[in-house]
Amino acid sequence: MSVLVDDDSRVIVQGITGGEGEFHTEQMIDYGTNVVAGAVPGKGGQEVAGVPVYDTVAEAAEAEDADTSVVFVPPAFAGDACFEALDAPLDLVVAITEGIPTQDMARVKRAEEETSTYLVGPNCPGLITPDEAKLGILPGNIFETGNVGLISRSGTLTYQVVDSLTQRGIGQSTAIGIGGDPIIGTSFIDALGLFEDDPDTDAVVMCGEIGGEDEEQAAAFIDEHMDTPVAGFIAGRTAPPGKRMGHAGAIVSGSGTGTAQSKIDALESAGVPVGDTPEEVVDNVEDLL
Amino acid sequence: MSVLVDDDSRVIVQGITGGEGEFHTEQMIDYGTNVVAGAVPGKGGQEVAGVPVYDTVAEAAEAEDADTSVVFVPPAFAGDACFEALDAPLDLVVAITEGIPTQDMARVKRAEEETSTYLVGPNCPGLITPDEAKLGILPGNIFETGNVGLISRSGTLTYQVVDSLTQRGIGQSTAIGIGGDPIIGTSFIDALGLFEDDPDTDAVVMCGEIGGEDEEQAAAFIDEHMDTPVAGFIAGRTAPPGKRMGHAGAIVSGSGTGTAQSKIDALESAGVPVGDTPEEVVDNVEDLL
Amino acid sequence: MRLHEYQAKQVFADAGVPTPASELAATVDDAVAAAEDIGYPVAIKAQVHVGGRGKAGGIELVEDADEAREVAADILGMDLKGFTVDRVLVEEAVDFANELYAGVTMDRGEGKPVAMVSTRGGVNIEEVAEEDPDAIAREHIDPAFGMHSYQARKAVYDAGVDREIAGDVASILTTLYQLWDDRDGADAEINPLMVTGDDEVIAADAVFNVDEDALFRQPELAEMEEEGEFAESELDRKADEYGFDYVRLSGNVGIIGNGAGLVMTTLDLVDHYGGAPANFLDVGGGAKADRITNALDMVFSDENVDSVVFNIFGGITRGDEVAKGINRALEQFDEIPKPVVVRLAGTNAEEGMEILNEDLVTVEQTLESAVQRAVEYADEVEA
Amino acid sequence: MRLHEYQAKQVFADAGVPTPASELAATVDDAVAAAEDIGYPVAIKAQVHVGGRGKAGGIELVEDADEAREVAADILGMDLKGFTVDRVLVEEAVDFANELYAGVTMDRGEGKPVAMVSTRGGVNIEEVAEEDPDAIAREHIDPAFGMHSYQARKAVYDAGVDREIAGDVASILTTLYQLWDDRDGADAEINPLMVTGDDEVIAADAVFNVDEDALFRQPELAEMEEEGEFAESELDRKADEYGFDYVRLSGNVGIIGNGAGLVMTTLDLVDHYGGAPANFLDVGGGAKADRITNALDMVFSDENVDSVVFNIFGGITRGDEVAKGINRALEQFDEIPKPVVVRLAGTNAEEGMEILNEDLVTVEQTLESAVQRAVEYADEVEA
Repeated sequence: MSVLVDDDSRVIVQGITGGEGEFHTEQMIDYGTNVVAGAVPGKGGQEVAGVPVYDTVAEAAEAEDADTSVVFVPPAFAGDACFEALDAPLDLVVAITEGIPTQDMARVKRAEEETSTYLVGPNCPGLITPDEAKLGILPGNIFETGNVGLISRSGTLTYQVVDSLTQRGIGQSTAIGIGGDPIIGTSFIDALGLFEDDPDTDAVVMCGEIGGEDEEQAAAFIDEHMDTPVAGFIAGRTAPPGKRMGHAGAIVSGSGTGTAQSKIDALESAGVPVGDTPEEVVDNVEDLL
Repeated sequence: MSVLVDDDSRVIVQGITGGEGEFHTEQMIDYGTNVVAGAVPGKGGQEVAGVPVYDTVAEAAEAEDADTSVVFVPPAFAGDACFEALDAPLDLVVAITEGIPTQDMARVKRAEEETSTYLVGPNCPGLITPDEAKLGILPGNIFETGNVGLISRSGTLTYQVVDSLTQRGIGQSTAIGIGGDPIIGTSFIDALGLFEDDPDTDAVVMCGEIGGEDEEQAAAFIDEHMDTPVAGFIAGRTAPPGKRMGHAGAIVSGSGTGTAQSKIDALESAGVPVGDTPEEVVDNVEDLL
Repeated sequence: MRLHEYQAKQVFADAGVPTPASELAATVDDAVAAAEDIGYPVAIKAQVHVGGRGKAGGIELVEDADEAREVAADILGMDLKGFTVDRVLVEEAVDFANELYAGVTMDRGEGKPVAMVSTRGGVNIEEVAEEDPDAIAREHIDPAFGMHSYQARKAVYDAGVDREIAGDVASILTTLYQLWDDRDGADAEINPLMVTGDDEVIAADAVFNVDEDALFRQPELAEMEEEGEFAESELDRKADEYGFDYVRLSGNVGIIGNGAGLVMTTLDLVDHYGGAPANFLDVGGGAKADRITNALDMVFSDENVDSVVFNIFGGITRGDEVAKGINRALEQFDEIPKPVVVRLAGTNAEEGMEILNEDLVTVEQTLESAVQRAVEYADEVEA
Repeated sequence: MRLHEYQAKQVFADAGVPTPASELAATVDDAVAAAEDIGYPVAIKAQVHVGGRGKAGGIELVEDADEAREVAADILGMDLKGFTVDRVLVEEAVDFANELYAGVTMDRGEGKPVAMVSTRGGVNIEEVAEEDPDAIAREHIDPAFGMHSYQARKAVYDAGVDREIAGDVASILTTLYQLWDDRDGADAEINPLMVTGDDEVIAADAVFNVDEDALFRQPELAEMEEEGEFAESELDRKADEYGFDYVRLSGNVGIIGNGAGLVMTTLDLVDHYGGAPANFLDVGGGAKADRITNALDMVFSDENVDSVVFNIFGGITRGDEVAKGINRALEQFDEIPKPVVVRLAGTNAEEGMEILNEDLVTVEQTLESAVQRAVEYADEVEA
């Protein structure tokens, strides 16, 4: 089993006619993802990567009975694309786009909270259930089916950890890149809850980073609500305050909130072993299984 | 018993320092209403009609343990006053003000729908549970305790009908003026549902008027959900299309929706006798009891 | 409050909606000069609030100065369904291949704005709505968020607008919603939204009704309202001046009351008892004697009125004040112009009835009897 | 992106926030002329992004032209916590009775804007927040509706602002929120918001950070950013030019990688293995050879760097492209400026490792070994 996405997911790609959209649509289809439609205003009637394109998400969802979308729309229009997907409505919306204005996302998030749709991202690599389907830009070849769930704010760090897991023979149930922006849809807590309820996930790896208090809240959630064991990693121990470390969300505030130490302390208090290196994380997973 | 308001209601008057606000506060207190505070920005610390005034509704609600407010704020600021009352939060907000811009009310209504607060009005005379409490500007002396609920879009028409009821010895459980604007908080359906659940209301009078489709929807609701009998009245049979008949909401559209005949037909199909004159309405109530 | 076409076009153009070149004219000479400015052919369009102006002869196309002079002379001063034409709009004639419809209004049932697009423009859209509701694409707008860009596109694609112009129409709909929102619109409509042979999209007509309750924060529109009063009737102007909710009808029983529902009920009762209401006049809540005097002046000014019924149920309005106002208004006449029947109830009704001068008015105890008496008086006058 | 004080003040003043009269000056003569224009006393304020400018000598009050000349000469060219002062703001001195704080920011935990008011202005508000959180009144704003007027008033009354000025402060907070919303603010702050003896309220300082991701729709602010680059370091300017996410640190191991989390992890590992990271440099996703060359140029430009570790995990980024870029960058040198350790994984990593010229770089198979090797190299240089 898995969470959020599997081979039944029927996927729309928003922005399928763009370079990124087209390339990753091909990649997703190659991986086995059931991409059923594209949605791009003004491009209805075209075909990309063998997939029919519609002018609106609602039309695509209706015509192709879709339940999921992946957003590859440029940042200026991506907020609107998220609203369109939420209103369609779909069950899952994965926003890959990096660089969406924060105020746009605050509004999208506000709207999402009134729906039952899961929004993953933005500024994320997407999510994958190995051997079933991938949504987004993750390199499928490093993943392997298994019983470890993975949640991460960072793309390449996810790949690093997954690669080590796979090389040591530990497969993954689903890996979710929740995104590196200050305001994101699905939080650590949401994703942890999904894995806790998934009978085929026996352990979870969460890769956090500096900025915000999501990891601290996740630690409290783990402490109170989770039986499934969790291994942690926090990037940005050496980040100075006040500087945005690549991700819009990765910033230690001037007043010292959002530090790596605060997150590590919170996780360790919740019984979550936090590795100093990615390899240590994998060691910890081995211990937990 | 009664609905929405009784002698336990603890009432804030928003706009208590204005002429209308002060006059009707005195009237409400005379009637026995438990007015515990006023709220007017910049007037905190004053006293009006023996009631302490606070700068904000939140402060008033907190200090005086209030659950209800009556809004006498001028139209330009009344939308904001409603938001303030909704956010406090209170259980019941009664907006008396006439002339609030429709777009303001659409936003207030949108916010109200996410809360459990009842908003009554705007552009309404308020509501009254005879011998317990009145909220608004209704003349208390014409009401008498009894078992008939009353719901009306119009103030003076309410008085007309109530006066006839009382003169014929038929008292009222609660009378609710839901207001004459195109967008109002509590609808006929909401109020009918409350009376249906009130064991001490044995019949309901609903006074509708031209404009919109609230009465038609109410008819469907009565047909499907109500055991308590309902007597109806519809004002505006002689109104020409396209003209606003006093109330912002009382207008038959150019395409002929919102006519009195459509409403009368809908109510009669739902088994609701519709009187041709106010006296006939009272005759019908007598028959129903 | 409905703007004139020329005013609505200005509001739309200011917001960025493409409109044809046009000039307003009040005289034949000005109309011809405007036509020369713009270049022929031009349309000459009567500026009155009347549906179906075209069919009624209020819009004509002219090809040269002679025709312009002739047509302008015809239309200026013309009576269009009861309205005299005082102004014409002289406008560049648009050569169109197609006519669309775009509109924004408040859907009161949903409590939400709704944006609409149809390819069935250029005809009465309310008829289209009735005959073939699916021919109009509708997008409800969340009043908390406003219109999302995708909603404008969705409405346009759902309506089946041609792909070539879909983007332009979506952008006009977005602008229309935005100005409706910014300017406190009740209805904003472009019908027809013309599509030219080379795929230009242009607003050939413009309707904008502003929410009267929001005029206080729309100073420019309030000014337009004032400027547009040239087209109002004498009675409407008087009602504006006095600040009454007043609607003139075709009957002969004048009606004055307090509160919209009660006044409507009074109208209905006049009809019920075989009479015909001459007007709706609501004096509002808490009216003092002066206001009552004005109300009587208002109703007496309508030459159709043969009798008057006064129906007041006092909540905040006090019966004694009403009675004083009635006495004062009537005492100035040597002879009462029309018989007046008065019914007072509620606050201070008894005091009021004592004050009323029964030489001047007929006092009735119930609403029903008052209406019946007024209908009888009117019948006597007509007989 | 943080505006300079003089830029933020302009943005605030344009929105209607009262600010003191002021002029920007880049030379001593201009500063004196500005002071004469404004009238003494004036404050002369260094325009650099440094907290605690006042204490560090970057803000001085002057009473006459001689003092102005002396102080301007002192401050212009001064080094303030590592930044050279190139511009000063000459500003009317405000005689205040009280100092407040007003601010708007995004509360990322709540996903909502928050408006704040405090009577503890004029000091580091973050310290106030920590010591006495109740001294700051906070109103969370619903991003769907924006700030309601009552919320501004509530924040002001909750903060305990004096009744006399509460209305003015609420109105400034409303304006501040509105401009934060309109101009895509990350943070907007007035600290201190000065209250004069006769109850005037005036923004004596102004902070405005704009959301960098929204600069595309804030052309005026984008221009201000460009104009404000005089205060940037050479390395930051280069990073802007190349379009890298770059943060300079104080260590000597240069770091290049792809993806924020992985680059941060590489920094952390350098520290973990006893080294000190010199920088954060993220080449982003899908970097081609040219971009890799630029990244190496960037890191070599930092004189503190003693060794470089290159850590790429290819998803969209291809190992062969990275390898080509590294070879190209290094082949131009007669002697490699600093030792470079490369670790490639993921897409086309094997092809990349074959391409890499091992005469120029050290290739490592794992992240850990690559970092360890780079730390060793750096230690050797320092030794």
